[in-house]
Amino acid sequence: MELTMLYYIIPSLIMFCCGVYGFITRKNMIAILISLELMLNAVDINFVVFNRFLFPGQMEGMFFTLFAIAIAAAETALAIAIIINLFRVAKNIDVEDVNEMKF
Amino acid sequence: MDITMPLMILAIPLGMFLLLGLFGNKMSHKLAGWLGTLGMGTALVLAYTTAYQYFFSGSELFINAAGERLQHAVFDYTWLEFTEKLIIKLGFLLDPISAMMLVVITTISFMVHLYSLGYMHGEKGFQRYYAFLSLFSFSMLGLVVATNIFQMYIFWELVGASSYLLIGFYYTKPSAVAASKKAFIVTRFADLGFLIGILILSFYSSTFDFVTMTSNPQSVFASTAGTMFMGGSVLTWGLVLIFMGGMGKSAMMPLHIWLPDAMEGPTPVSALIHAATMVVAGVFLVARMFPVYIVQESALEIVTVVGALTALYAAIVACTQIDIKRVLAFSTISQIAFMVVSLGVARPDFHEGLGYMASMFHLFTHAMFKALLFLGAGALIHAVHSNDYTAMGGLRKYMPITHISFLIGCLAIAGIPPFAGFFSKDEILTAAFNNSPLWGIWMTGVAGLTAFYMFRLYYRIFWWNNPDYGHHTPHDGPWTMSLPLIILATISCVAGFIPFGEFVTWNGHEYIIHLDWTVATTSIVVAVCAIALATVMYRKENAIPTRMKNAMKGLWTAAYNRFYFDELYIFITHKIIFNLVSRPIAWFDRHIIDGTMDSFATMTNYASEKIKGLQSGSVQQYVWVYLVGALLLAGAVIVFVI
Amino acid sequence: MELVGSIIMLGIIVLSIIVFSVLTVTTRKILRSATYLLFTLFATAGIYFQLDYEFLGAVQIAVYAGGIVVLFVFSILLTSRPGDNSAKLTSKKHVLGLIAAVGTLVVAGYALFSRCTALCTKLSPMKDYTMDNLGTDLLGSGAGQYLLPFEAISVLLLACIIGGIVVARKR
Amino acid sequence: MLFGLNILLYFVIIPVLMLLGLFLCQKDNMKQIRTVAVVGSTLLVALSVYLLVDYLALRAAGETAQMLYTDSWCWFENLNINLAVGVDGISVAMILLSAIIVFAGSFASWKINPLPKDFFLWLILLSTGVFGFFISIDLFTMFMFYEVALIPMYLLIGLWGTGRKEYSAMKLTLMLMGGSAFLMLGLIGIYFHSVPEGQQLTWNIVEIAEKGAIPHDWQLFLFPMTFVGFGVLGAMFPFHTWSPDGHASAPTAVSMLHAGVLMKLGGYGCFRVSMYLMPEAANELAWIFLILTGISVVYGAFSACVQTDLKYINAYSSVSHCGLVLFAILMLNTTAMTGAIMQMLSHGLMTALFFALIGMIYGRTHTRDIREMGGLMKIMPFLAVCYVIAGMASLGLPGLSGFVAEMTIFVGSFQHTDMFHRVFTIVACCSIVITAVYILRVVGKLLFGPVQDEHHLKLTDATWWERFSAITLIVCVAAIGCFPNFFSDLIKFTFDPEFFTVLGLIK
Repeated sequence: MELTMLYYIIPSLIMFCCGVYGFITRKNMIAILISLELMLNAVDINFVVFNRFLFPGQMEGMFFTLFAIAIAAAETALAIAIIINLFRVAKNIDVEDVNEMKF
Repeated sequence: MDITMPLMILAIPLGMFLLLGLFGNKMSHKLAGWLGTLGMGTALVLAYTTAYQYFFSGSELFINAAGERLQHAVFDYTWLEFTEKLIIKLGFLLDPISAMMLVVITTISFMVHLYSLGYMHGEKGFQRYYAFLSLFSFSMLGLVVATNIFQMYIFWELVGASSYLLIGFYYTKPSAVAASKKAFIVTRFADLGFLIGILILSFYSSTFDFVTMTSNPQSVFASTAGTMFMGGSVLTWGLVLIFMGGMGKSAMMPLHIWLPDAMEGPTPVSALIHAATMVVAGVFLVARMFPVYIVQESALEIVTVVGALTALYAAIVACTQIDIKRVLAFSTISQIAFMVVSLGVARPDFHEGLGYMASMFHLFTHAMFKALLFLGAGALIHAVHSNDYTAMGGLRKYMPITHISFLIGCLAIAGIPPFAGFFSKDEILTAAFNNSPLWGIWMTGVAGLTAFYMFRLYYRIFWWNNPDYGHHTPHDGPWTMSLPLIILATISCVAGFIPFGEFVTWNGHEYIIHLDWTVATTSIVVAVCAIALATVMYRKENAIPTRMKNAMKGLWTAAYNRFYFDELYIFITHKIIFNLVSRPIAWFDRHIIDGTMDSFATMTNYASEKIKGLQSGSVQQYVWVYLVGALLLAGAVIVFVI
Repeated sequence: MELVGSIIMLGIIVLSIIVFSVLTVTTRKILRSATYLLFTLFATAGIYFQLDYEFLGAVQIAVYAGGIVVLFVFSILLTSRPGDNSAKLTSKKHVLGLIAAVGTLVVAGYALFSRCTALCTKLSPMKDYTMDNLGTDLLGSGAGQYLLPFEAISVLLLACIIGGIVVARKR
Repeated sequence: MLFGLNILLYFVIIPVLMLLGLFLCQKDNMKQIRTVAVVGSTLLVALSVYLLVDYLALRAAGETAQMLYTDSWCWFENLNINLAVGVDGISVAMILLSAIIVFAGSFASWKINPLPKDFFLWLILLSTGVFGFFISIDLFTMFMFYEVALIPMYLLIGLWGTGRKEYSAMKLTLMLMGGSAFLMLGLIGIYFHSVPEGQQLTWNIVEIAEKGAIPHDWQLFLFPMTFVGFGVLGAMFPFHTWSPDGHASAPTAVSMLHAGVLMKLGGYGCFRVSMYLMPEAANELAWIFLILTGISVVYGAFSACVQTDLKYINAYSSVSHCGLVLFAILMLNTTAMTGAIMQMLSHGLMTALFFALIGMIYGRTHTRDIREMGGLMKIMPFLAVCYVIAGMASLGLPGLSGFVAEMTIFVGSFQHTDMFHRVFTIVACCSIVITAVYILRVVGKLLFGPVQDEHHLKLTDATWWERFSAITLIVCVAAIGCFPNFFSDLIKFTFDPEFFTVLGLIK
């Protein structure tokens, strides 16, 4: 048995699908954010895997992932700040209940 | 010829209308009345002078070497230019019939002006009344001197409008308002025919001008040949439609229904407009176009049939009415129908178109004696304060002047020599017999009926019984009312001796009237019999009329209800036009057309309401939609592209 | 047998990624969800290590597992009471989510298996890449070097810090 | 030239100055507001009379160019959009009409309430658009002014109206905007085909007509677009339903201006843009619109017969009369088209008079339902007499304007060689009877007969400004009716087949 790219791509795909599922179904904003992290992570894996298998001599994929992680961190921090602020105002962080700004 | 005088004939009444209409309410009644009468008097003098000049000056403008009377346009201003050929001009055409009409109109109008001073004394809106009278006189004079058919149409409409205003003079009375509305709309409907007729004729002849049209109709209307429309030649259609205009104004069946109701107006107005002048406009119109009509004899036959039916119908109805003005109104319809028949039976190959001359002659005499009768009726109504003869009786003692003049009027209309009506009616009957014995006998019968219903009226008013008049003993009116009666009575006595044929014939050639004694004797015998019958039935109060009525109940009821023409019209207008056309259209407009427009708005609203849901603000929904969209796209790319 | 070792290693990693990912999105307790996420992230780091990106793996553990998840946990603790279960999913939402997820799986999987020829690429040796190279690449401005993004990220992080404070501060 | 500036520009400058003057007025100072309105509108009337005289003098001096006082200033070079002005007899007549109605309208809204200042501001803005439209010969500028004239209507009806005013304002604006959409499309289409391949595109009407370069296929598309676009404003069936609701809700002066002038924009646009620029399509497609407008004429009249609201009656009568305008334009001959323009003048004045009177009556009785009124002749004789005169003008009494206009149309239309057209003319003629029915019905119920409501006995007759407004209009109506040839000649010049190529197409 050889370790081909397939074995890396499949879990990444499943992880992404889980992220999608979670993002769409969850109500809690933090849970949504978590699902988002899953998706991001799946994409990161893909970058790395493609870089490693197809272009072993270069480092673009790795760097991209590096930056993606940094940005993800920033984004999460900001999102959580917003969520907490929202919680203070609305005492609730369910997306469906927070629709004051709708329309 | 100098244009000042003809111009003034038109300008004075118009000026009076403007003066009295704009500043009338600042004047006293007396001033306004006399101003109007004086104006009309001046116009009368001018018109007489003009007519005199036309007939007797012998100027080559008016009569050529062969003794033919000519048509002469004294002036003809361009008023509105449609195309190079189709031009409406306002002019003044002098020819035998217009000169004759000038005399008739100014005479009657002056009499009515004078009479109204007494009759309308103290009425509210006296100035307005005189203003309208002046407007009417102006329009009527303009109508008869029209040089072209469109000028005639213009004044035709104006007389219609002034008639509307005068019928509705007592505007607070709903019946008067309704009558005026009816008169206007019915004649408007007829005018529609007139207008279409004008359009058709002018389309083929490229002219409005009477002289051009009538001088050589064969070639002017040559282009109509062969053009058929629904089984009739175009020229027939045009002429019949023009005659339809005449039917409206002259109250021919079935467009007569407005005239009896028009009696709601003041009585002098009825005398002027609805007996002597405006209602003969239709006859005048056909006479004006007569040279064109004889090109197309089928049109003339239609004219005859309409006239004959109307004459009989109106005479029968007149026998049953109890409102004296209505009786006179139906008598007017019947007499005008005589003139129409006379025109219809006139053929150029018989005695220089005798029927034409007879028609005009009858128009002239009828105007005089019918105005006399109406003014007499006015005096009676003024005295008794009622329109119904049931409220009258035995009045000969109280109102001698009215009595005598009314009697003269009745004799004249019944056709007893030597009164005016005899001569003109006799010519008509001669012409009718010449055309076809059917029309001759028919019209003689109608003449007999005329004598009967007129004397029925006469006896019921002046004999019959002596009701109690209480404190208000009826008496003759003031001199302003009596004088016109006397004058008109005199004219009615002598007018028959005017050698009318020397003045008026269809082609301008002189024609010496000679009585056809067979016809004359017949008609005199018939008239005398009818008068005798009326004398038996109505001279003293008795039960014969009631028995007669019961004997012919069906006929009597139908005639009393004017053979249900009004009901028919009400049915057509209210039930059909209003309920079956207008209301559905209005409904259609509100609900279908407008509904469609509104539904666009509603649909837009609905759609945006729906689309609004998509913009829910729910990120999850966005993601889902985005993702599904992206997947579909990706799937499509994978399957179809890669 | 190094190969067998890496296969086993990979098997464990793949399995845990799948299991924990699924658990992350299906558990009804939010705190557990965060914990499962942590495991998923660790497994991901494992992949990085296995593919010889040690630095990336370290960053993954430090930033994600160490930073972000802690942030999650704190915020969860701040916003929910212990014992709170998220409400049961409505079936409609459930179905929608499943459609999207399975759809993605099918489309991507189909694309992968039917069209992607590179799937069977084997792991080839990587050229030696030391921390030295990495530092140079990160701070150099030549071709294949990332000074500009690096600076941009720094500014972004700064902005985030300030933004986070501004948004979350008590008024 | 007048004071060194093209005379036509003053028709835009004066309203703009009026707007400035109104801005400076105090909010509720009626005196100042009236002064500005009256002085401005008087100036406009004087200027338009001067223009008429000057125009006639130029023509008498042998000026044969189609448009006089032409001038052009480019204001958007990329698309070659100019403020191009120029007038012919028709525009002069229309400008005169607008000036008179604005004048009468200012008097009719003497006591407008509330917010008099804002009312006049919007009203004057509207008239700016109207004047601008009539002096422009650049399609784009024309369209711009057209929109300027339409939009204030929304506020004027929505704020100062009566009854279901918001609904009506919305409906009117939306329907007219819908028309504008078609129109815009048509105008842009014309622009892109205005000249033969390779030349500089132009919006200038005269140039486009001279070049005659719009391809036949495009004409077939663009003609209906522009005709319907303008036709909506001209109340063409079935796009007329804004008119009853809009008029019924609008305040007096706005009804006057709208029926009197704005609806004329539609008719004017129809022949100035659609017929004039696309003669071939006009010739080919005329029959479709002829049917529609023929329906308008009869249909409007029948609808008016059963209405009970005075303004509805008048609005439907406007549908009928304006239908006649478009009907005549489509007849494609000089006489009928002259008649159409005369009808526009006549209908403008007459309807303005009607709406002014209805406004005055409504201001007293507070009802417009004819069933609730009666015998007004006794109570307010002046208004009643004016109403009768307006009615007579409407049903075509000779001596008033309606008659000459209608007769010119009928005679002109009947000269068409095609049987179809002549039969349709006869159908349209029927409207004169129906018009008489509904006019006399109203006159009989409203003015004559016994007084219906005792409270009405206390009402007063017209005030001096109301009399002034009504008399102005009546004098104009009578002037056209008595001296039609003057106006006919003024108009006819434009319909010379040399300029108006569509007329040359009919054999």
